[in-house]
Amino acid sequence: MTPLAAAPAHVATPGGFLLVLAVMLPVVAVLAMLALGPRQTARIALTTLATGLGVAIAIVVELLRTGAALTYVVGGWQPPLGLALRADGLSVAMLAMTALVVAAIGFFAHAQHGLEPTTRHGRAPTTFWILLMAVWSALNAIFVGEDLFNLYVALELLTFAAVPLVCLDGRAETVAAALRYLMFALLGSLLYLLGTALLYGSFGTLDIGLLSEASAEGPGFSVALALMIAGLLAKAALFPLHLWLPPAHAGAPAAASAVLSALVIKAPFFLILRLILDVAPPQAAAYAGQVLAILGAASILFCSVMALKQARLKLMIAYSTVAQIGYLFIVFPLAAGSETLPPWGTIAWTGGALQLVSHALAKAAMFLAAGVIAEAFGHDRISDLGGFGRALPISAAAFGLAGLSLMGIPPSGGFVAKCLLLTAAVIGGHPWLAATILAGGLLAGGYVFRVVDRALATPAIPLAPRKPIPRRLELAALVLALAAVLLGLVPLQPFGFLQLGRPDSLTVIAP
Amino acid sequence: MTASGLLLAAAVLVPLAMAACCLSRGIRARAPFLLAAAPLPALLAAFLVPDGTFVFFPAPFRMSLVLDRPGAILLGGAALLWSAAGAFASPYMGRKPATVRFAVWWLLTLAGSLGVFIVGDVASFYLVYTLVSLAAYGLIVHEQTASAHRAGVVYVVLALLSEACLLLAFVMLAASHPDANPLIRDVVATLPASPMRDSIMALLILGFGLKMGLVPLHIWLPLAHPAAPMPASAVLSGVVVKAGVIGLIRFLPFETGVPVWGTVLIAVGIVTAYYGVAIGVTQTRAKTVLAYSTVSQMGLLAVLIGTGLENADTGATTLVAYYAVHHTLVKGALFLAVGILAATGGARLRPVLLLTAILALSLGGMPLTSGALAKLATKPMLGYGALGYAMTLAGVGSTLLMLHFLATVARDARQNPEASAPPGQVLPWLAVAAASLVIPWSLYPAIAGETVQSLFQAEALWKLLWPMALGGLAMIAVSRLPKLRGAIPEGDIVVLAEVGSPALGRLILGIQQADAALRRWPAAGLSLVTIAALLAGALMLGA
Amino acid sequence: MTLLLDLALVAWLLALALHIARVRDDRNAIVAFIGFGLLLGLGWTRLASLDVALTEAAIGGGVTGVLLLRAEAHLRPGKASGASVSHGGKTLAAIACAMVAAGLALAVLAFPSPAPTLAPAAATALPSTGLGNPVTAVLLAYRALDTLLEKVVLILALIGVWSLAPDHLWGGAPSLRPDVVPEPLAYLAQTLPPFGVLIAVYMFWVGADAPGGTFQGGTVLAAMWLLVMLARLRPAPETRRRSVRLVLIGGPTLFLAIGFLGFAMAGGFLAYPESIAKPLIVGIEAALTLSIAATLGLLVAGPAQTAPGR
Amino acid sequence: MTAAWLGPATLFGLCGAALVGIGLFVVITHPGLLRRIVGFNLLGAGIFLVFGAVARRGAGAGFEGDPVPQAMVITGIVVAFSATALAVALLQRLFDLTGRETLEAQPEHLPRSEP
Repeated sequence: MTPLAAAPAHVATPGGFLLVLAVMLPVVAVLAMLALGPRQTARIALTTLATGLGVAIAIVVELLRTGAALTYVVGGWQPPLGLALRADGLSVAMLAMTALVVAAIGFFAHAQHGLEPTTRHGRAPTTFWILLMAVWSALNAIFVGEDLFNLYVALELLTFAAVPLVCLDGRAETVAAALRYLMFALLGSLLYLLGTALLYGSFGTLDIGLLSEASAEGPGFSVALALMIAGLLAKAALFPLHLWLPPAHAGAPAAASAVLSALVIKAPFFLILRLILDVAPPQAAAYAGQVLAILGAASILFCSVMALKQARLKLMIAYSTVAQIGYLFIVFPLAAGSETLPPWGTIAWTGGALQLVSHALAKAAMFLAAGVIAEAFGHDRISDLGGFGRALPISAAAFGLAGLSLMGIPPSGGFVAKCLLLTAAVIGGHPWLAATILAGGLLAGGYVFRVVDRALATPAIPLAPRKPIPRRLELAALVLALAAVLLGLVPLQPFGFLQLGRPDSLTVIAP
Repeated sequence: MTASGLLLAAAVLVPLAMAACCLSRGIRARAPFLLAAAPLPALLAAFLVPDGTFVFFPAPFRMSLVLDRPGAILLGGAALLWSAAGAFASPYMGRKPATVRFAVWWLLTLAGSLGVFIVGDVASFYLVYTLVSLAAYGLIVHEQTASAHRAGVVYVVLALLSEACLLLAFVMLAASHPDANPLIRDVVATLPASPMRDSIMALLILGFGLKMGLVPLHIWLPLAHPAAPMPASAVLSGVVVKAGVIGLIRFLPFETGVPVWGTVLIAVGIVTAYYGVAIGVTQTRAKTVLAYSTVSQMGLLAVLIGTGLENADTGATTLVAYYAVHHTLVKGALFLAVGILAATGGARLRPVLLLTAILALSLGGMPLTSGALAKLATKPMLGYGALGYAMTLAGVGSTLLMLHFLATVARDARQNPEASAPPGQVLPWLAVAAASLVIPWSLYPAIAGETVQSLFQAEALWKLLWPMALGGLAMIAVSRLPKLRGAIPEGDIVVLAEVGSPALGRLILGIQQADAALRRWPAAGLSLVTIAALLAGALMLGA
Repeated sequence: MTLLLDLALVAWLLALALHIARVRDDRNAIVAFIGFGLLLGLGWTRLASLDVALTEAAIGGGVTGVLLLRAEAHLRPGKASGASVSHGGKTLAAIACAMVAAGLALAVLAFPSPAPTLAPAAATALPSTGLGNPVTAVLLAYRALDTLLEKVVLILALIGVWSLAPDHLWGGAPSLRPDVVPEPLAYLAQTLPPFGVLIAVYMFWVGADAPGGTFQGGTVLAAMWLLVMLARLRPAPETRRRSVRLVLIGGPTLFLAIGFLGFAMAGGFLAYPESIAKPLIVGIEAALTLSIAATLGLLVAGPAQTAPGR
Repeated sequence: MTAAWLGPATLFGLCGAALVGIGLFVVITHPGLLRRIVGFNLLGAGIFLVFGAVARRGAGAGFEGDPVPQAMVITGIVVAFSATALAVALLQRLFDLTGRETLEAQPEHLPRSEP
């Protein structure tokens, strides 16, 4: 391969600098928070949330305006020597989703910190804001990164920001959960790094665009991809690699749980998607997709049953996350595409993306609602929550609406997603996947209704909050849940936005 | 958009808007009074909007509304019962804080249950069908008793199962269609030629049959209907089960017919009709008896639908709707009657009992009642062969079951103190009872194609009377068997299902143990390496 | 001859790794690991990579070693009571790990020849950075975004470590508490730092053109600081102090600021105008060296253990 | 041929592969968390050696190695150190709170006691 090929792999687009802003803005916030100290932290965070949301909107507008992917070549150094950032329709959807969810969670966290005026500039709130910003930066970097090593650094940044979130309250079991999370994520990162070493050794580049054009041969390539995907699976907590997720996501403070469950685990999935779709040769991708789909289906069934049996609300939601992640992995065989239809033209592609986004919204809403419940009653044992619907009607409604999306009940984004996936399974002749999707929906119905049933109950002694819960604390969850429901208005067909910036011919991925 | 279109849309949107208004504190206090008014747009639409009206709401709603003959008949009856039951509910439920919640669930269920009669596209049908299914849960568990709780759980499990079957069926139906959300009539036209025809038919019958309560999927019905407050029981048993009926009417290809599946429906229907009676006579609670009667009546409807499907008879749908609206009004009135009888005693008891008896025997086909009209109207369709006799025999069963019901309510009311139900409850009841007579009579000529005079002929009367007499004899025989009473628990074979729960518990325990084992660090580490190896193998295979 | 030397080195490395895997005592394993790190540094020189060799020796062996030894001393009172993996499980794991190693070896042997490389591209672009050391050029110019994000990673790790302090101690000072300061340590701490600082400055300064650079220099500085703190010559600073925080973020902030200036001056983020590329990069390196030293030192020092003064 | 085949690049690459195997084994099977952290470092060292082999093979243009993977290793070492520091801090905190230095046999499934 000639370095600095005549035709550059990436051509910067005018709006590309927005991607730099999306990645770097939260970093600026982190540095400013450290420089200005705890008293200014919340203010900096809120400003950044607003600005970042603006950047995300600008990126969406720019993508829609140009109809092509946004690209930026950092420092003007063309890959393979340098780094490029690129955002196509899917990436932009992820960026926008992240900005929305982070903003809602920030709003919630600000309201919650306000409840304890004595500690609002203390350790946990200050650290939370810094970590939230870092998570955001890392997520954006992952969604726009084009270089696999750059993505490794971003993944590590994500891990290092996510792990301390788990043990913000400092209880022993959350420290244990954080440690377990860190160690398993580290194992995953190292496998991923090993894969990049092999890829670089084989191709002399880690740029995804250049790799997809390279002739993929030799055992090194397969071993490298397998290691990277396996490493990412460990971070995505797909069954049976979910050992760390339930204690970590259930133990973290509500706002942190929402970030972790809604956003953080989506990043490794997104990278797996890119590896399978953009790097692996189609036939190999098809076989690997089968393996991933089997794990995904197992995840759906197994962890839904586990969710059904959890005594604690947050553990139930955490297990539900593992189950819902499974849906993302059964997309691979469904969105395999064909000679005439690229994967991103299939309904399963839209379905998968929609599942990702609506799960993020719904799960964040659920964890925030659970946070309000824990804040109000001091515990989250489902059996002792009888009648919480009367005490916290908004949170109960948010939980129920988010539940609709998880169960795949109309009108909701989750329904459209599951309907599209089911259609793809029926058309593509995957009866077992169709059955799994339906069974998963049933089991989700079971665990959501367990909670809804408690919400509607009228115990002899009415449940009373131990402290007043301000309305604004409950609002974030409701807004997210409503957003998940509104996603149900997306038409039941391949969604053009998600195909923007993708090659529309098959020349790139044809064998 | 035309005025008819707006009215049709209002039928669904007004109740939904009212439910949303209950978020406001001021309106919330008046919520119970909304209940009677909420179905009025639908009632108007049923009478005023001409048959065949079609409205389409463009994206992002993509909802189309259709009013056809069967839909209009069912919509009118349902709206009437909802309105009356709503009027009945506001004094019945009183001014408790829980009443507001009840009102919200009521309005949501109402919107869904009326919606299923008028939506025209697949996705919207699924939407409103789900709405009625899930919102009804709130009505069932409203009283928060242990039995309501159990009923709610069984109901939700089966409702979700029904949803799952239907979703798959709809997806299969729409899969071959270019538009992702086609009109129901378009996809149904392609159904007979679909390569997945048999799977789709099986799923449709399973899904809608569950909602109708066809044996053996009826188990939720005798648990759920009696558990709800009285007016809710009336609409659950009277209207909500009809969501299954309209589903079958809409989604089965009556134009071309599918004889095999027609036969299946007939067989299931007959079994259900007899089974409901057989279990019903062993029950001791009036509401449960009525619920089993609903099961039995839904069996009869299934037979009618099956016959239409077998003979590719498009006219069957109107007859089915006619029979169904009779059942809607009568069953609704009967449930309300149970509520009224419970509050009535002394001298007032006799007239109330008398009207209740007339309503009850109407289900058995007493001459001059709506039941008689329904039976006579559907008779030609069934023919005079074995099927006709089987249906007549089912009528005997209905009479038996209704006599048992009358005996039960009479016994229960005997001890009541001297009192009368408040007029706020009696008037709605009387209205439904009157409607149950008037509406079938006024529709009869158009539906059956016969004059009303033909009903008074001796032959017609005899056709109705001898099964009733037989039913009476059967009642005498049954009442000699005291052991029968209470012999079978409510929900009959759900008990069998619950016997299987230890095995299920063991399975779940196994899953929990497996989870604990897999989540140990060394096991997870090994899994990770194994998955990496598997992936490498898969990738090499394809490279 | 060199092959024999390499073989011996590799054999020694593997023997040490196996020793670490099998030995019962944690302290023994950590001491072996420190030796392993130094040997590995030697190995890196055999791979003709002095930059990495210095980094590995300083961070991989040195600072990591100190960190682990301190942790071992802290944890010694409660010895492992965890359930050991069964014999069968160990065998299974051994087979799986051997499989991974074998697959990896296969992949290493199957690397294409001639090897793909970016060395020519790096060489071609080197003049426009004004630097002589290509590794520094990669780190601070070609792939500067990696380095910038990695600096954030370091800071985040420190935030994570600090967040583990109990609420009332947060913002206070960490303590590196050997109960008795050994005589030689105190002596070293008094005499070594001036030389260490000199070496660090030299390393950072030559880093632009010869092996060495910010990491190596920063690590040496950090080591000197740790020595001083360990010998109790100077206490560890309170983590809430603004000066500490400013030093921590100084490097990354300058890096980021010059990166953003690139928009105005060089037509893009993290681009340097060719004429002043070298001074800019050396300036960033200087600030980064200090920040890295502070971060590494505080990472080893751990979370606050005394309450912040009022 | 053999000399080229067994040059330092390949030799240390294979050494890296073996170190990855050993490190992985320690990480998966050792119950002690501190040792597990050491195992991670062994695993990382192995990976970096593979990078080093790649870099050495890529010698050219007057450089004795490809500077890009060398720079990646330097970045990687710093990240690995950060990870070690965070893990050690978590471990010490866990030990301070519970007196344990293992994660197994934790009653996570049981409802937690209320503060």
